[in-house]
Amino acid sequence: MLKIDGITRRFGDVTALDSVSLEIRQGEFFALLGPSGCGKTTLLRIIAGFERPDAGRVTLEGEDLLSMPPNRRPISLMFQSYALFPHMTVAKNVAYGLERERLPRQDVKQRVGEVLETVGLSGHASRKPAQLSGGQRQRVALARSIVKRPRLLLLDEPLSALDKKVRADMQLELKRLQHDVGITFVVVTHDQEEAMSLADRIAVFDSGAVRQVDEPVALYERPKSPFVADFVGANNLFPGTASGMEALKSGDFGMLPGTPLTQLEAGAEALLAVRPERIELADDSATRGLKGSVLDVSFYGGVSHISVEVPGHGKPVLAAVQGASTVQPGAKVKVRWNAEDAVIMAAGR
Amino acid sequence: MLKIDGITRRFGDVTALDSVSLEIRQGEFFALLGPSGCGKTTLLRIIAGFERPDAGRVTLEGEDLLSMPPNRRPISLMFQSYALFPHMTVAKNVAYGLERERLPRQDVKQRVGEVLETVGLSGHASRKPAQLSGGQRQRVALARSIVKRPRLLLLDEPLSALDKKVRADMQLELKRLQHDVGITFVVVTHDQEEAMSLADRIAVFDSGAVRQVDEPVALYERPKSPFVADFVGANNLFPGTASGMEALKSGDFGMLPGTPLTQLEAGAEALLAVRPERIELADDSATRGLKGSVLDVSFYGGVSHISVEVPGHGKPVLAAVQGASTVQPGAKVKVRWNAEDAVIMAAGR
Amino acid sequence: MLVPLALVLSYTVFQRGRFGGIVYEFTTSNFARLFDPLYLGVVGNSLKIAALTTLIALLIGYPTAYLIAQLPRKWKTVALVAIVLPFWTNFIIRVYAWIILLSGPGLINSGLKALGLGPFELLYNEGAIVTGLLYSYLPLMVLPLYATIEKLDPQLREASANLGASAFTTFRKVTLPLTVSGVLTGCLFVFVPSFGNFVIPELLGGSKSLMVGNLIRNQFLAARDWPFGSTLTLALVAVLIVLLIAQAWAARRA
Amino acid sequence: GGESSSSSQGSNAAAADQLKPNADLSQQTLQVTVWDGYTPKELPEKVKAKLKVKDLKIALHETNEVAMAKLTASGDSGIDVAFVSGQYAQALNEQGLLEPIHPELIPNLANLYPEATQLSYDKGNKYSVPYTWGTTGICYRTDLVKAKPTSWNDLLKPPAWAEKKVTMMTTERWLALPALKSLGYSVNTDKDEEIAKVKELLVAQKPHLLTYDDTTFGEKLTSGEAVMVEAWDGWCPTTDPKGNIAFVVPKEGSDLWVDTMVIMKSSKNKEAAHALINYILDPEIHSWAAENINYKVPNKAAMDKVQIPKGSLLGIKPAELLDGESIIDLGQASTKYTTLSQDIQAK
Amino acid sequence: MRRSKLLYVPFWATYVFLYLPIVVLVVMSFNSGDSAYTYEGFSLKWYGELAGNERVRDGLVNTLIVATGSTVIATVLGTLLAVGLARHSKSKTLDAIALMPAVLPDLVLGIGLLVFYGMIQLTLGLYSAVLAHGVFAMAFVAAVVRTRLANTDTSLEEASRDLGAGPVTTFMKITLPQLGPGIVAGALLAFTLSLDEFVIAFFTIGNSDQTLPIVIYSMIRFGVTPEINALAAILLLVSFTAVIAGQRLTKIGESRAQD
Ligand SMILES: Nc1ncnc2c1ncn2[C@@H]1O[C@H](COP(=O)(O)OP(=O)(O)OP(=O)(O)O)[C@@H](O)[C@H]1O
Ligand SMILES: Nc1ncnc2c1ncn2[C@@H]1O[C@H](COP(=O)(O)OP(=O)(O)OP(=O)(O)O)[C@@H](O)[C@H]1O
Ligand SMILES: NCCCCNCCCN
Ligand SMILES: [Mg+2]
Ligand SMILES: [Mg+2]
Repeated sequence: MLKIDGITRRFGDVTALDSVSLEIRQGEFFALLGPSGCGKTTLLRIIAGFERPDAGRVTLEGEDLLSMPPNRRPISLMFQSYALFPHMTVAKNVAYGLERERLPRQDVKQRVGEVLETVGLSGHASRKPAQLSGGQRQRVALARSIVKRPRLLLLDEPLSALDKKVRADMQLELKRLQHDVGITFVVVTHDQEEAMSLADRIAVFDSGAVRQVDEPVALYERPKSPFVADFVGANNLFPGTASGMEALKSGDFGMLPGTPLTQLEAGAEALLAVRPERIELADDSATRGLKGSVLDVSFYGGVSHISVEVPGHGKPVLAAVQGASTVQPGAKVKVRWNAEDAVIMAAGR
Repeated sequence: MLKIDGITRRFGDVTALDSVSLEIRQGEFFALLGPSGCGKTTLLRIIAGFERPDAGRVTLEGEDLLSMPPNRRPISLMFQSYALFPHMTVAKNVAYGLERERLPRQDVKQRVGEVLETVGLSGHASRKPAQLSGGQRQRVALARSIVKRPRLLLLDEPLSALDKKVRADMQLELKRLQHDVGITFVVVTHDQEEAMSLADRIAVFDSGAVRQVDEPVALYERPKSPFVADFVGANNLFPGTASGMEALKSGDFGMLPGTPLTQLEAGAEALLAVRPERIELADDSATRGLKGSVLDVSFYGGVSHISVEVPGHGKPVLAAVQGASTVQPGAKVKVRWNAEDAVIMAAGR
Repeated sequence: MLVPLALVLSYTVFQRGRFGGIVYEFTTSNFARLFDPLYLGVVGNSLKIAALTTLIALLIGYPTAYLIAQLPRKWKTVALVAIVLPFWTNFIIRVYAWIILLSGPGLINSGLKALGLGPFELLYNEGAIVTGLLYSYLPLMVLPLYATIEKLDPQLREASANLGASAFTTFRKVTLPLTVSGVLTGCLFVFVPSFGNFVIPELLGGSKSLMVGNLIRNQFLAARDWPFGSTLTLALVAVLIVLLIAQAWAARRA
Repeated sequence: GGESSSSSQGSNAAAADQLKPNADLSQQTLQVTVWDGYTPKELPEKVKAKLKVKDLKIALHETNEVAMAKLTASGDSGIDVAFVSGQYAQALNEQGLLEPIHPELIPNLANLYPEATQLSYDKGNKYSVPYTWGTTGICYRTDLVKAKPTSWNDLLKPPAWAEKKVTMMTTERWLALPALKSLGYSVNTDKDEEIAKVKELLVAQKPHLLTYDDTTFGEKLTSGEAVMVEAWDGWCPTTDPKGNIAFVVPKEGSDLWVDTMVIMKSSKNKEAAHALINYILDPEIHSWAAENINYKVPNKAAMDKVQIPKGSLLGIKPAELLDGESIIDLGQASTKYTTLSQDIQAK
Repeated sequence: MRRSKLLYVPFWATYVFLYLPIVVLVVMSFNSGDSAYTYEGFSLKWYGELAGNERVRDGLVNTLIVATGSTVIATVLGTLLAVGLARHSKSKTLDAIALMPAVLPDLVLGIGLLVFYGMIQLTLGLYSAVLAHGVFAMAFVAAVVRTRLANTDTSLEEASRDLGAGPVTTFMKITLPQLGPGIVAGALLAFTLSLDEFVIAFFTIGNSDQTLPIVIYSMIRFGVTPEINALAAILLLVSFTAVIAGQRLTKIGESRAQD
């Protein structure tokens, strides 16, 4: 339904967006993922009409969006900085958009009540934004943009200030809106888990350009480029050259098992990526695997990350195991993985 | 070093802090964790001197803090909303605190350069805050407060707007500061993983009161109350009564295996909590376990969450498995766990 | 609005009729007269008096506006209205009140006499002019200052204090730069009418010193030389426009 | 815009409208501008009752200068009759803004002293009719002066006991008057050297003055702030109950000032305007001015009716007044006086 | 945040400075003597005289009409001008021109307007003075509002547009309330300036209409009398009452709005 075509936007000598093209489907939950400063907010602002691109087109169901004033676009944007109206109460803030549609008062009141209930702020309806905590403000901003049920909802980091519980509730709520009301979502998030679990498709951005657009599992398991492999989830990367077989030829470690994603000519520069949770820590005495010693064990609640120093490899190799780990720093181990658990891709971004 | 004693703060009819007492040790990395609106920011603001408590005392190494003007306190606060000076460049913002110490210009310049390097904004030194993205602003705010190397650093959601990569870098940097410079940290975060992996100790807040202060693993594995069990990490909770043995007596399911954390009188109302990663999905034909059917499988990158509807239990039971799961929604399964993987605690908050 | 102005300013190139009025014959002599040392001296004197008035107004107006902006909402309005309330009586009456206060046998001297001091010559000098101007235009300083200070995010001041800045440094480095547009507007509002005032120099200064306003008034009314009066006006406006542009420029930078 | 002043003296009479002696005044509305308190409060009612004009509205001006600005700024100021001083009437006439007086419509002109028809700014009352007249002198506190002033020099070079207790007027022609007279010059001089001499005197005087004051000098005398001031006769409070204030016309001589009534050429109610002036010259009405504003009126019939209170200056005879030199407008040269006044103030 | 005690010195100095002459005026209005300078004893006679003064009454009414009318004009146009300049123009010259009436000597503006009105054959009346004051006060309002606008957050306006509000609604509902204190300050300024303005009013008002300042100017020919002081005292009383009533009303309005 939303077609973004060759959008470019420069700020002085910074190119915030560099000929970005995307197509977002009706009813889809679409996530934008990318490092801080890569142009995500800028793209949303262009779609919403607050920034003019230097080049490119944006159409919504065939209609040219760029020539439409912001208030005519059937789009809601939730601002990364909330942009709550400081002189209005929470209820007034949320009602604002509905009042513009000249809905009967009773309806407005009811819908505002419902949405405040949803975001857990019923008790705060008559407060001013200055009297709210950070997370409460964010929820007001969220409520304000979802209450309108627009055809397209753009959310800029909608849940970044929320704790896991509230966040999970909100995520469910967003999913419900997508399902029941059929809203199309474009969500900016830096939280990969969130993107993974919510989105139908994810676009990974870097320095103003789209690197890959894919479904979550595909993105995670078959990153098309080292950047995506590295950015989406943790990954252990090994450089080398393609061997023409199910392995990478590494200068330091010989042949490393892995599955090429595309046809790679033998000898071409390539990269092998293996996820921490695919790595097995074997006993020092095991026959296969790269020798190393445990550097650090950190507990992340539910999962522990173990970093293993492997001589010859610049960065420590990261392994993830469920629960609290029993390995001790200093322990000698071997790290290994199966060919089907690692991917080999061409080098370059 | 920092002693908070019976601090209470009310805003009209809201009690933001209700007689909070905490002791934070020299060089410690201390995290405040709690739902949105529970009073975290308010506590930091009291420590920094921007809010007066209605009751209570705060001392820093025995010295009464409350009677000291904010600019005399050896404390840096990073504001949740950044509070960057809009009329100053990034470099000026960061230099501000150092200039107040009348450091030689050359030193100021050097330290500003270093810290901007650290937060990855060397290229943005001469921009104004309005020309930065959300995450970039947050990093400026972070840089501004760490560059001073105060004895006590208060950070209010310092990394909430950052992507995983930058966030990991920043986390490392904070750890390094704590180690090398010996700064004491009090960090507010809603990110439990962050709290878990960074903090020496965590205080869990709820509605203005401290629920538990503990080390990460203890907090995760031995929550003292249902609130903490539920709030910190995902958990599956089963209500029932204590049995006086290594099990909970549940009305619907009979005896459920688990380890009581404290001495519980048989028959007292109690709760059993078991982590998703401790749950095993067994075949429908298994002898032990609760019968259920798979409701939903979501992939979070690295780990999959499987929710299982168990008739008789209100909420679906959540199980976590590493990697993409092969179970299909609709499948009949049994969920089970070992007694040592579940904890039993007294009911109530 | 521009038409009346243009109308008057167009007189600058014409001549005074023998008995007043205007003769529509082109001349540049009016501009030549501008550079008479007499007029330059008057301009210098006016600049001095107006600048001094503006400076004092800023020095006491800023803290006042600052504190008003911090008051609870209820008191804010009261304090603000209290600033302008005296001005809802009458300008000339208030000026006369100062005569009562300052004159030889006036209240201040009587008070000082009781203390065994004085009498001092408080009236009919430049000090009295500055006092009168200050009194007349202080609200014009306070109101725009209030409007900008009120908008300042208190967290910025908190951040500054947290970074170790004293109240004064916070003011100098954060509050002031962020309210510079208000400062400039306030200064303009005080400076301009002070610069062009003619009533106060007459009443409180005893007509003993001349300001640009008196000059213009004299040309328009006494000499009935509208062309030269217009020329003086043009010069005045030119000076002020330069200030205005400087103000707009500084405000944009801030 | 302003009116061209190319017209020369006397050309106005020829251009005069033909006025109808029997015009229906009830169709005419009069707008008068006058100093505050210069005409009786109830004048509008009286005029309406007596002359049957539709309406009479009074506007007030503060000074001659301000009245001039309003009268000359646009073609039609909406004013029918204006009260201004003699030299301003002259200037208005020179600019072609005044209607010639039609004597046949003002039979009461006969009430004027003969002297009042020979005033130098308008001999024969061609375009103005005098309303009040008087002179300028030194007004002083009999109890506070060490010696009675007799000469302008007492004011110009104040003795030590009068240091900073002397005021002068600045309305520019009166600023120069004492110096001009003390130097023996004409009050209407336009000679640069004479004006330069005057300037010297006044600059030397400035440091010894309390202040310049055109309006409240009387009050300064009563309060004792000043002991000696330059004053118009009517504004010198010689009738003050304490009886310690006196007025003197210095021996070097002084001026004769006249406040007049003029009819604007732009008036659409000229018949009514004439009728109004005629009515004001009625002794009943005109004597009000002498009794209430302490200025003599040039109307013999009126002055004869007036009870002159003790200490009042109303007793000065027209002949004495005519010793004074009548101030006239000097055309281009009158700006010299503005410049003079500015020069002195700027010092 | 704590405020330095030192700040209170200039704060109170300002109010003392502003009210000292006012106190003098009020005290002197009860003078039984004729002099405005020397207090001779208590009397209300000047208030009695004032009560019978028709011109003062008419003048007061005219002044209020002119001040109210011109404040409305100045506030509306000045605010629009400020917003227009801030949002749609980068020209400093335009900025400067908009402020021109504030920098022109009142005399020049008065005469200029008079000449202009004469040119377009406008008969003078109350409305011509309202217009004249409106023009001149507009510049002040514009400047004050502009000042406040200088660093407002445009994302609020964007949010409003995004929620479906057109430019006009956004202006009314978001921009205006944000500018609130600036507009109030500007309107106060406009009202105050108009109440007190003499020269422009003199030249642009109809011949027989007078505002209070014009009346007072002609009354004080011989200096201030206690009658004038009494007038000032009454004006003050009226102002105080109006302000307090206004406060009450807004408070009632607010508590209503809260329901
Ligand atoms: N100025 C104020 N006036 C009234 N209530 C306030 C004010 N400031 C905070 N509160 C309330 O106090 C409670 C605690 O606020 P606080 O900002 O400390 O929360 P928090 O724990 O930082 O939340 P978050 O994670 O959402 O930022 C909240 O319910 C908030 O609404
Ligand atoms: N007004 C501006 N002037 C100059 N540069 C700007 C401006 N707005 C954004 N930028 C720059 O453009 C780039 C993209 O900014 P954008 O806000 O779109 O990033 P983002 O992807 O939303 O980042 P974040 O996750 O940190 O919010 C950044 O480098 C930023 O510094
Ligand atoms: N208010 C009456 C003023 C009269 C002025 N007459 C002065 C005489 C000199 N023109
Ligand atoms: Mg962003
Ligand atoms: Mg907070």
